[in-house]
Amino acid sequence: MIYMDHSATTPVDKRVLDFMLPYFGEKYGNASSLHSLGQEAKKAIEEARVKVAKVIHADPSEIYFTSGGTESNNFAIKGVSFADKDKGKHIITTKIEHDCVLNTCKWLEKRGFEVTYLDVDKHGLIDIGDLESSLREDTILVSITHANNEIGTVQDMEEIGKTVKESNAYLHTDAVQSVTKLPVDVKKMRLDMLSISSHKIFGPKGVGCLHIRKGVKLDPLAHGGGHEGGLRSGTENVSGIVGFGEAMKIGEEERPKAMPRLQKLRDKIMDNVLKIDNTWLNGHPQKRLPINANFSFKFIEGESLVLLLDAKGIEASTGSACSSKSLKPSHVLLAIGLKPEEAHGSLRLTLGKDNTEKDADYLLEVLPEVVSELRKMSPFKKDYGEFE
Amino acid sequence: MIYMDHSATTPVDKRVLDFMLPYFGEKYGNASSLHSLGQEAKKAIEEARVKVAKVIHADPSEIYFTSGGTESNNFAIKGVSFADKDKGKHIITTKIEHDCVLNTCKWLEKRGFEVTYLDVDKHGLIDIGDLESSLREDTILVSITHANNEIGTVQDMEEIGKTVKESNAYLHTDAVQSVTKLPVDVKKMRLDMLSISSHKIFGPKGVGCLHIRKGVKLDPLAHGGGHEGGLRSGTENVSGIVGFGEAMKIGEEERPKAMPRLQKLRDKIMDNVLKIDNTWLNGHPQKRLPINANFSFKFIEGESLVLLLDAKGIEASTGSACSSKSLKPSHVLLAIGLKPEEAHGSLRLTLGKDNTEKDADYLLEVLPEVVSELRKMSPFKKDYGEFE
Amino acid sequence: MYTQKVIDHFMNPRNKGKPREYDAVGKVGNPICGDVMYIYIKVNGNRIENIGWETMGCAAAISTSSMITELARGKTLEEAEKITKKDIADALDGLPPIKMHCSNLAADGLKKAIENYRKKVEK
Amino acid sequence: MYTQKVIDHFMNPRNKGKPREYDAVGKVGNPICGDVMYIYIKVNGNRIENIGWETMGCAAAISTSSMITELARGKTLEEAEKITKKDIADALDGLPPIKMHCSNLAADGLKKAIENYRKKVEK
Ligand SMILES: Cc1ncc(COP(=O)(O)O)c(C=O)c1O
Ligand SMILES: Cc1ncc(COP(=O)(O)O)c(C=O)c1O
Repeated sequence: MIYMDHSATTPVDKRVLDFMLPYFGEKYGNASSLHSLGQEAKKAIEEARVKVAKVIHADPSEIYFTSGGTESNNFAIKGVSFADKDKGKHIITTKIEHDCVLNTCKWLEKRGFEVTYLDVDKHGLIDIGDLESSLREDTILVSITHANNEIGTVQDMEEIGKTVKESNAYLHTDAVQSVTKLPVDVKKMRLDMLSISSHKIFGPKGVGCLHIRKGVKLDPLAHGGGHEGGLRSGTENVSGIVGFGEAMKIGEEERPKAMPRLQKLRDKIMDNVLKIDNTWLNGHPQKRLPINANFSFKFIEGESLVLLLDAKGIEASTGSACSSKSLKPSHVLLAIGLKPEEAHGSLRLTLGKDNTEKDADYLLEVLPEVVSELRKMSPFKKDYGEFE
Repeated sequence: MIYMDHSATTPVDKRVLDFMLPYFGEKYGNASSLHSLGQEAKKAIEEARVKVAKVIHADPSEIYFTSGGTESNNFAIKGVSFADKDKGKHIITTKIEHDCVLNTCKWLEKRGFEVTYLDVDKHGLIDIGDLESSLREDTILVSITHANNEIGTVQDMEEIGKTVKESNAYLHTDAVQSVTKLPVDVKKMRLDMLSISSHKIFGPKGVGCLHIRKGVKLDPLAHGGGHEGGLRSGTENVSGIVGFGEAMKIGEEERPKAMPRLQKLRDKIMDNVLKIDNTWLNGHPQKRLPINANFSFKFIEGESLVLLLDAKGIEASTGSACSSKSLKPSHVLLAIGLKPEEAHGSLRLTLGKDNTEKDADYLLEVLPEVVSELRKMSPFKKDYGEFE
Repeated sequence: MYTQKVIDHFMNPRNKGKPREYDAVGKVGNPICGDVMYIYIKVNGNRIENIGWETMGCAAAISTSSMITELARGKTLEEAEKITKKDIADALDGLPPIKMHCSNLAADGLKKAIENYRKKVEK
Repeated sequence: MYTQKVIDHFMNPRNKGKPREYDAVGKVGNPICGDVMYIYIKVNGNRIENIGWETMGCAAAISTSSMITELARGKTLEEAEKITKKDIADALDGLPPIKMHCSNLAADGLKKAIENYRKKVEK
């Protein structure tokens, strides 16, 4: 099997799993317990906190472990909104955020908040001037994803940070896709909050963190026993947290070697896939995640494409409506200007450290055949105009 | 090491861990992915859902996986409050709930909700008449823990269910401590919602569920990609969920044999520890978790007791202020009428399937010595009155 | 998600493509929704002698296209007309509920083709 | 949580118990808070000749009780009086911040004992 869906999730690295294993049946203490088993668990958590903090140039005390990227984003946005509602009720985000940001914002809109959804250009980039002019006295939060999960476009976070710092608003970024793939520095980016998810970086599922800069005030999403400095209660997922910490450490250590190799592989895939007629690249040609390629193939539908590739042993994903729980095509592809019929025919390939040259060659052999096969079945050969 | 702190957390059962292992590095798909790796993960989750549902006599579609007991309780209480705020703003709970219920309620109080905290008697039982007279037209939710985590007292949930069903309010129970220790039946108890946590039943940490009866309306706590029927978004913690499911299955299968044995062991401990002078049992003498014993030893402090026991290889817990993040003695012990100075000297022993007769004997040898040693150091020998 | 039968018809679709000869076509669906189906029929007397299709869509759309050719071939127009979404889904051992609504277009396509055929013949 | 030194003094407390002979006692803390400490001193001339304690409290309370006996024994009253919470914590290689406030009572206890001793002598 050739797995090219690393932005959906990743396998747990063997070294990470080995690191986690003792924390299931042996070092199983509750980190709140006074006894030695509990204190051992606590120590392990604090070590993981140090590892995570180091990668993003934060202080360990600024790392709050959560159950993953979705919780971290909900926590950041709702947390600030609940805490700061008297300071203002305006939030700025973009049209290409992950559903967990967008649906959180929509929920807050129903509860009296006002949200500005910034447009993006055809490559998926926001306009800094646009951001600047959207900032208001009562803007409490700006939340912008560092690297988009579908089209891989990378925003200029330092520029965004500079702009937001001139206002009263907090700045949050969803770095779920970028961390360990790109340099991420909460200080250079002037971030107040940053979300990470473990299962996207060869760590276990069900764990992640929110970085919260010292001094930032937000309400907890999970109230309770006062874990994580009172900001995120719930018995700590010790095995998950230590695995996450180790995955961060390994991912960042290997980034300088892994990413250039994967980018070369990705470029080779990009160059060759784009030779297929009626095909184009989605997202920015340069400012994109080194592991991401996203194509649109006219006249075919993405679910079929993904399933036929799967049958040939290649795992990938699509922005097609059929692939989503909402039955709507990807809001990201629509935001960069694709027509719905074009959005249905998209394919996302996201590479990871196990992908080889041979994998790329096999993909490049299979993909054109599969696209051609589906196009032969399609009623459309030239454009969608023939339809009555 | 003799672990007698199973209400804090449990080791992951070897069989559960074996069941989980393939889901880290091999069957690592994202359950939302179309390809076969994703569908395999999805199937595994649905199988776990069936296992969990069966234990509590619910329909699998009524099980929503979460990150644990704390999240489930927050989700239930905030979810109903956010969804039903126009129907009413009154919530009923008890004075002996877990912090994650109490602190959620306190947070809601700051946001315009009104909360009644029911008293309990000296054994920790609520009064049904009290509950009945607290129910109002605008009561939207009653949340009462099935078995208390500190003193082990078990409420009569069927009676509570009958009472609440005569009102408009939803009924939620925190069954984190009772499930797999006592029979739990959402139908007989007429529950609308029920919380479970995996790490209390020999499953992994960082996973649990909220049962939500079909037809009950609540807002999500985690908005996003629409996982778990749109009620709990976030990439599913597949390894955690399958482990949780298997732990539920094993726990319930073994309950009929395990619990009578542990209860006998617990009774032996209880009978013998109570021979120590100036010592008493906290919680109900009969209506209590079969695995729970909770004692108060006058004139000594619990943290010291736990640490000295730890040094002798026995892991236990206390309701002492020193053991808590809030530096206040257990609100549960205060609610059953203990004076603060008495609450500081409490010890909770909670048994699990690996505890043997030999463990109990060793405890019964060590504990009186340790208590006596600490009392020798204490300025108090008779009562606290000597203090000026 | 999909039954074995759906996967089989998706992976090995029967009678795919526009037949060289046909009497009428039924076009259903909408590219904006991601599913479009053209059902082609060749009628002999009152019977569907040949049937083919062109479909852009998900596995459900493709497998239902394939399945209807098996259900309709050789049937009289009256018989063929009576084939329902449910018949097709049943023949495939079921479809995910969500796909019943949006991708199970073949019965409509066939009805439209028969309708068009009748219109043409009446002229 | 606790340093090795704290654990050592907690597990093997020095000079515990009420001495057979003593000149004054300092009682500090509050059973309601869970920590009570009695510091007993025997004074010879101006020096603390013997010191003992009785403590109900957590490991921090017990280990600081134990430590102060090592710090104060043999010192003059004036020297002993100057021992601070911080001195005790430092001698134990540190205490968890939370315990600095609530359980580190030994310096206060000793001061109170000295005060009581002086009052008694003055009479
Ligand atoms: C950009 C982005 N944000 C947030 C998430 C949600 O993270 P998680 O799956 O850990 O809930 C994802 C992945 O699903 C993502 O790609
Ligand atoms: C009764 C009760 N409810 C809720 C919880 C919280 O569950 P979790 O530790 O999974 O967050 C616990 C345990 O800590 C508990 O004992």
